[in-house]
Amino acid sequence: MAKLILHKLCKDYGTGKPAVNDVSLEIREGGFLALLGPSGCGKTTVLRMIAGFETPSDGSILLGERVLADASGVVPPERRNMAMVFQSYALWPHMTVADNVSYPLKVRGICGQSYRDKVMEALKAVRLEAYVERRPADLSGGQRQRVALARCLVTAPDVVLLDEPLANLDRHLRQEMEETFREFHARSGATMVYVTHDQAEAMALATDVAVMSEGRLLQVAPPAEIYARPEGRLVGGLIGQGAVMTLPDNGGDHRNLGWDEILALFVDASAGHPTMEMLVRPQDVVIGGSGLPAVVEGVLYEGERYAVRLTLGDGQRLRAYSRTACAEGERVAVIISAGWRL
Amino acid sequence: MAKLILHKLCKDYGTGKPAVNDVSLEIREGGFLALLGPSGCGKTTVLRMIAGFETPSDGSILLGERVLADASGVVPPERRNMAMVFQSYALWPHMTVADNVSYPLKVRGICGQSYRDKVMEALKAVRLEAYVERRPADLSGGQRQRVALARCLVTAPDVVLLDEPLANLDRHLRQEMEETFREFHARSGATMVYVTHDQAEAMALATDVAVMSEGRLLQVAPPAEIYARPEGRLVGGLIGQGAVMTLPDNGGDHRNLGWDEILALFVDASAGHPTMEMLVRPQDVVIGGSGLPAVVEGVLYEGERYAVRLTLGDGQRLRAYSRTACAEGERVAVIISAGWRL
Amino acid sequence: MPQPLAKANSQPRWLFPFVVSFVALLCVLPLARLVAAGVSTFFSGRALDLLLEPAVWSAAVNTLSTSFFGMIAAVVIGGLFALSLTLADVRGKWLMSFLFMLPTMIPPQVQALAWVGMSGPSSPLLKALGIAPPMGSPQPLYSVGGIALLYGVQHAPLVYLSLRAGLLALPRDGIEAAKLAGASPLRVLRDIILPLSLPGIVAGAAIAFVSGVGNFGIPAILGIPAQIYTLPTLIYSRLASFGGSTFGDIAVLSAMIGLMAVAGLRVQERALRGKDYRVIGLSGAAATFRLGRWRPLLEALLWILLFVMLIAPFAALVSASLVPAYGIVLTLKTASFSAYEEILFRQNVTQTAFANSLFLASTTAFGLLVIGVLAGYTLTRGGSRWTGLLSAMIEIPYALPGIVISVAFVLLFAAPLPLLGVTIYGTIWIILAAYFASFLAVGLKPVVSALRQLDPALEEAARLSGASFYRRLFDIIVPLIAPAAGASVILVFLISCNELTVSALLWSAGTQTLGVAIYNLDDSGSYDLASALSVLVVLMVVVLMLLLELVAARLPKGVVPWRN
Amino acid sequence: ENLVLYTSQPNADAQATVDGFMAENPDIKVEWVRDGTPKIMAKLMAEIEAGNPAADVLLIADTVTLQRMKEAGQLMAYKSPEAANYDASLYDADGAYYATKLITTGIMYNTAATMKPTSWADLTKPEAKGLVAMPSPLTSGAALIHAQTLAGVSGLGWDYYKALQANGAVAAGGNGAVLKAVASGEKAYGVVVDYMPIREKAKGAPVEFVFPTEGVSAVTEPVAILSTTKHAEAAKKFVDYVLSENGQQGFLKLGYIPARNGMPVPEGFPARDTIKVQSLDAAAALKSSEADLKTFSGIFGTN
Ligand SMILES: Nc1ncnc2c1ncn2[C@@H]1O[C@H](COP(=O)(O)OP(=O)(O)OP(=O)(O)O)[C@@H](O)[C@H]1O
Ligand SMILES: Nc1ncnc2c1ncn2[C@@H]1O[C@H](COP(=O)(O)OP(=O)(O)OP(=O)(O)O)[C@@H](O)[C@H]1O
Ligand SMILES: [Mg+2]
Ligand SMILES: [Mg+2]
Repeated sequence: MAKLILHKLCKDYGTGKPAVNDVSLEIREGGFLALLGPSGCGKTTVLRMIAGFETPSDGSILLGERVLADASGVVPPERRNMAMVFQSYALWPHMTVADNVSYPLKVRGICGQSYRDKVMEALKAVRLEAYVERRPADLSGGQRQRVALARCLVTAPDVVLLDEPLANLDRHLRQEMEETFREFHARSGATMVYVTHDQAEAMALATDVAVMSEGRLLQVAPPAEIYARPEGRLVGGLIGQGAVMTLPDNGGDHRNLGWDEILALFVDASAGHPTMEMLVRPQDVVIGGSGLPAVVEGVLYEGERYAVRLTLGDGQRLRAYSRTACAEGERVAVIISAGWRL
Repeated sequence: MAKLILHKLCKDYGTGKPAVNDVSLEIREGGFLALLGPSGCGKTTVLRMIAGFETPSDGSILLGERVLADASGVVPPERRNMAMVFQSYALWPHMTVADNVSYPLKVRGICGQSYRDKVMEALKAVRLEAYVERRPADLSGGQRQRVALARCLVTAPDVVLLDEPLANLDRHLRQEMEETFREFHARSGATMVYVTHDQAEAMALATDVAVMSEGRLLQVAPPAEIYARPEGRLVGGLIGQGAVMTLPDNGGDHRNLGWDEILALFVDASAGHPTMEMLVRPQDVVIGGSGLPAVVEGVLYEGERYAVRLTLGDGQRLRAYSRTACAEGERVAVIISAGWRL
Repeated sequence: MPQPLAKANSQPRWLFPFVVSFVALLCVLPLARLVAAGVSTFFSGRALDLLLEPAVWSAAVNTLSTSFFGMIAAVVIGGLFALSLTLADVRGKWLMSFLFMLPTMIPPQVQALAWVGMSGPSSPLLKALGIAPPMGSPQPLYSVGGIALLYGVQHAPLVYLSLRAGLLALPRDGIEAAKLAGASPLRVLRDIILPLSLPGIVAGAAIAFVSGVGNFGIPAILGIPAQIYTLPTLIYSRLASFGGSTFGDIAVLSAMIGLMAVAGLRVQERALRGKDYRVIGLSGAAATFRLGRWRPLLEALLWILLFVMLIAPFAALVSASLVPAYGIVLTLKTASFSAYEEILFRQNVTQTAFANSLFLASTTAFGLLVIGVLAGYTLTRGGSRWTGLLSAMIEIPYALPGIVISVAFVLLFAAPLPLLGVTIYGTIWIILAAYFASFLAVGLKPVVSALRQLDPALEEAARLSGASFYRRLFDIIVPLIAPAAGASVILVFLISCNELTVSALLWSAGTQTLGVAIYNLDDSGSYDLASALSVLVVLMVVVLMLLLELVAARLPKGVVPWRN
Repeated sequence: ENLVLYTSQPNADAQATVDGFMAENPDIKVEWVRDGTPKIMAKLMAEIEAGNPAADVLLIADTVTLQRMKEAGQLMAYKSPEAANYDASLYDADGAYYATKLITTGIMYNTAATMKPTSWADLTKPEAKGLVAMPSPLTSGAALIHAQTLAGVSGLGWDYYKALQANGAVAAGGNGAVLKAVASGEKAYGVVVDYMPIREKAKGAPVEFVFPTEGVSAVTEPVAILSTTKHAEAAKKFVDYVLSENGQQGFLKLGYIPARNGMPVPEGFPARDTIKVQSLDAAAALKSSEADLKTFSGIFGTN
């Protein structure tokens, strides 16, 4: 196991806009990187380059000292000892579930008891022991995804690439699977790269979170840090459910703003100051009390609580949580107890 | 538009266990039903029977007065005026994005300006205006899913079937798409059936939530009701992130339990009473104060807060939220401020 | 309110009966008529006599063994080309796949003669190298192995076309997943690519096998000198001494061939049964393998094969057309274009034959595409118990030697049609009908295997869009199986373009086909004219293929087999 | 009025015959179909079986085949006035068929061959070992008649065929195949019908043809009228024409030996009286043909 290094990686499919643009990233030995970003931002393309399915248009990929891909050539995927869960699962329709899962072992020439044990273990981990003899076409969507998962985890790869591996699973299975990943990671020490749309999942699993947008890497940091200190509007908007507000710049140099400061900025708003952007997370917005006047735009029932969309007097939008239902169009007062200057 | 009625619907693929077993359900005219349930519980199969791809082994399906399927025959899908987002998207690889999306219109003989408008509108709604000329193979996973969505929403179907339509989209797009669904639903008055693993999504969108497990329908109710008054262990475990605890039955007849009552039950625990099950949601578990002693089993960073897994003295498990980090193995005291007798 | 259908079947109610009646009319009825004609033989005990003749059994064994080994050879050669040209990064794909289509166009007997000429005492090549065996030394091709080898050469393009369509439908991510699992390219080939394209391979192998069973030209030239008779040559020799029991004999021998074809079909079904080839999700983007230092080697191998299969026999053909008589050595002095002059400007049969064959071949090719798609759809989607029987009925006519089919058609159609009172005998329509019957199996096979690989959800999505059966067919299914449909059209076109034995008995004045014209010229000793006409036919096909190339950009992807 | 002729003459010959006839009978139009004997017989038999034969007149193969058809009642008896000019052995006494020409089977050799054969017996010499090709009676009607004829010649007989087999001769395909094998030098000697090598030689091919001293067999390409004809008068005219001096002259021009008495031979042939033709009794040959085929197959191991 060694560091996985992406150096100035680019990929252009020839569509005019590069799919991946100048991405440089180091994933430490045995690290667990979550790759976040909006749909179409190039996450899958990055994984495919790491796996060796696409040749980078520029830049290089290294695993420790070993050059996997650069201008002079590429190591073919079969010699990279990696495993991947494809976004499209990529199951082999002519093989049974058991054959699909055991194939990487067979290729490595593993057989006998340890082979059977490993396969059963992997199938148990994804709760598919009862489906060994089925063909992928006769499985439900989530079951297919689990087969892909089992196939990925059955060997001991150096690098594991997971492309939205839990998208089709229910919450319970998801939690179990997250647990499985964590165990697998701890046990095997493999470097994991995990693409997901689910920010909570990323936070829960990863040692580092990377955020991409339109082919570029915006920020890489540990989960708590990226949550607490997002860089720029895009990352701020993506991590957590925060709203980004534009306020006059008070020129202060600390970035964590309290209610008093925020209130002061609102009062200032009319002046011709230069502006700045501030990220406000919904849990920092308290409805009630004597705050800023706002109108309820929409209310979403989330079970545990209501997610409320608010519009302030100056037309800016906010999101807040409330344990009680509000009516649409209701006028309320809000206190913004914390904000983060982007 | 009319009521969609499933009557004692069964489907057996001949695998020994029926995939759908005796499901009876009425979806009111213009209703929005969310279908929840663990992976492999038969959700897709129900949709496929509604669409007409599978013949029920037993039971019938009615749209208003019209029998869509029963023992005597089946109306073929092409005459049902329904639309569906397939879990596997089922895009036509030989057509461009625009062709894929416009196909249902073409089949209906719609052309001219209104045709072009509708296609562009649908593509705009899923943010794919820039990709009209691409082929599905050259799109990212989420983009493909959005094409499937646009194709589904481009016509005015009587019934819209959505099979995990947002599984591959990021949170922002997801919210936008939810908004689109809501608008579409309000505008067209179509009956929508929405399969999802994401309980929050279901709660946010649906007028009714149905929970399935192992082919059977467990409960159908409006979101708030199903959240507040889940029936049985399975529904309780599925909706919200609650933990299910086993406690002695105090024989009381109200189901909402407060801290005092719960505490009393814990004190009682040793007696040979018959037992009952109680659902405890994490937001009702408060760490700190002078409650029951518990040990922190695991802590997950979720950004906004930490999700904490706790074990009580008697080995039962609980989940709680905490805004501050706890250490694994830490001993804490918890108060269970509310519980729901299942 | 629309009437509920009996089943949630995706096919319209008329489809199965339509296909069944088509097959019954064109495939079953003529053969039934033949059996009826021979029925007295059956009861007179002659059938038993025939079955007790060792000659019949040795012919049956020869037929089976030559066809079987021929099939293996065809699968090896065709498979090699299909895999190299669709999956590997060899250079000159366009030219190679273009040329690879052509051996089918060289009539089997010409192909056989060319090979005999190439390898025997008279071989110009061997003579030039000074290693020609002395006059009269045994010819190695006059053997079961030789016949099988030529079957392989002749039928390799059929396997190629059919397999190629299967390879184009492979899911790219499935191959990638296997590579990432650590499988070397060869393992990927063995474990993923070949099993997934099995329907295509099996279809190609079946066509090759059945073509071998029914082939007359090659065993006639390579087999008879070595006393190796196959059932078709045996049937032919029975026809030479036509007697009262001949119909009975043909019927019995045909039944044996029919049984072989059905047995072959069984094997084919067995090979495919219980497996799933439906590609889930997106397919189509073919993966390529980088060959690295193996590339020049493979390319050399492919070119050598092409040389031996196409260029050498074609050169033999050209040289035969340039010398005035057989056995004269071609030199600048002896060469003359008089044969071409004669063929092009003096023989008016040439024009007629070109017109007829083009009409017959294109009508058959496109007609069978329509019928093949419809029949393929019923066979793959309809869960009817009769589909097995139906496929057998489709298979048998192709396996029978053309002459048997044509005898059957004469028997059935020589008299005016009942009710209508007109006769199609003696017109071009009877040839067309016979072509439809014989080549349905060829047109159908690639289409069926492509339908097997199709993700059913793609059609379901179209149904839910409201598309009727016809719309789905046109908009979704046919474009999706375009490579197979293209293969089917091209296969049928090529085969019917130089077809001989079916039309041999069915033609009459004005309805000669190219095959008949070539055969008659050859048979009456005008080898130079026959060769010249064959050369012209090959050139015509090349021109047609080039024309196709011009419109290729507007056809669905993958239809034209030499474009990648 | 359209007369339909089924013939196994080569294309050009068939056309010439028909043209000649139509020149004399402008009111009769003749459509003709030509094919190898086995195929044209198969076609005809199938038509007869279907009850609607298209042909009126046959100009086909050999007397044995027509004898068989006569016995099956498929031929019309017609006594042509021209018969007087023919050897009685060349036509059927009942008038069912008439020989039109003599196509003899002799020996051809490649000019590169070491031995110049003059008799059938030469082919069994060691010089010819493995170098002889002949048509198979299983494929060619002429070859069967040839075998039956030689089998009846004293001094040759079936023993001759055994000797041929022992000398490595192969019985392969039809006459065309033999011609190709010898002309291309694959074999040195061939048993073959006369006109093919003689024509090829004229075109410059390296082959020679000899009429062996023991005599040659001949097929006679007889003409006959089908009993089902609807154009009996025209058909009779056709028969008369083919047998007439003019018609026979036409065959002569095409390079065949006319069957009519007192006609010359084509260029490249020795004088008619130097060619010894061994005759064959059609009725007897027909009866024994199955047995003869078996005998032949037995010798050459085609079983
Ligand atoms: N084969 C291709 N040819 C051309 N463009 C492509 C191809 N594959 C992907 N793209 C484009 O490249 C961009 C990045 O694609 P990629 O699949 O990496 O996105 P992603 O981040 O994985 O998105 P998602 O979350 O939707 O799966 C997209 O805009 C997509 O349209
Ligand atoms: N074609 C089939 N043949 C046999 N069994 C099938 C077939 N399709 C689905 N099943 C089985 O039926 C059950 C229900 O499948 P279904 O696809 O309806 O599940 P689902 O609720 O949609 O699950 P998911 O959330 O994973 O998509 C599963 O156990 C599955 O294995
Ligand atoms: Mg992706
Ligand atoms: Mg599903």
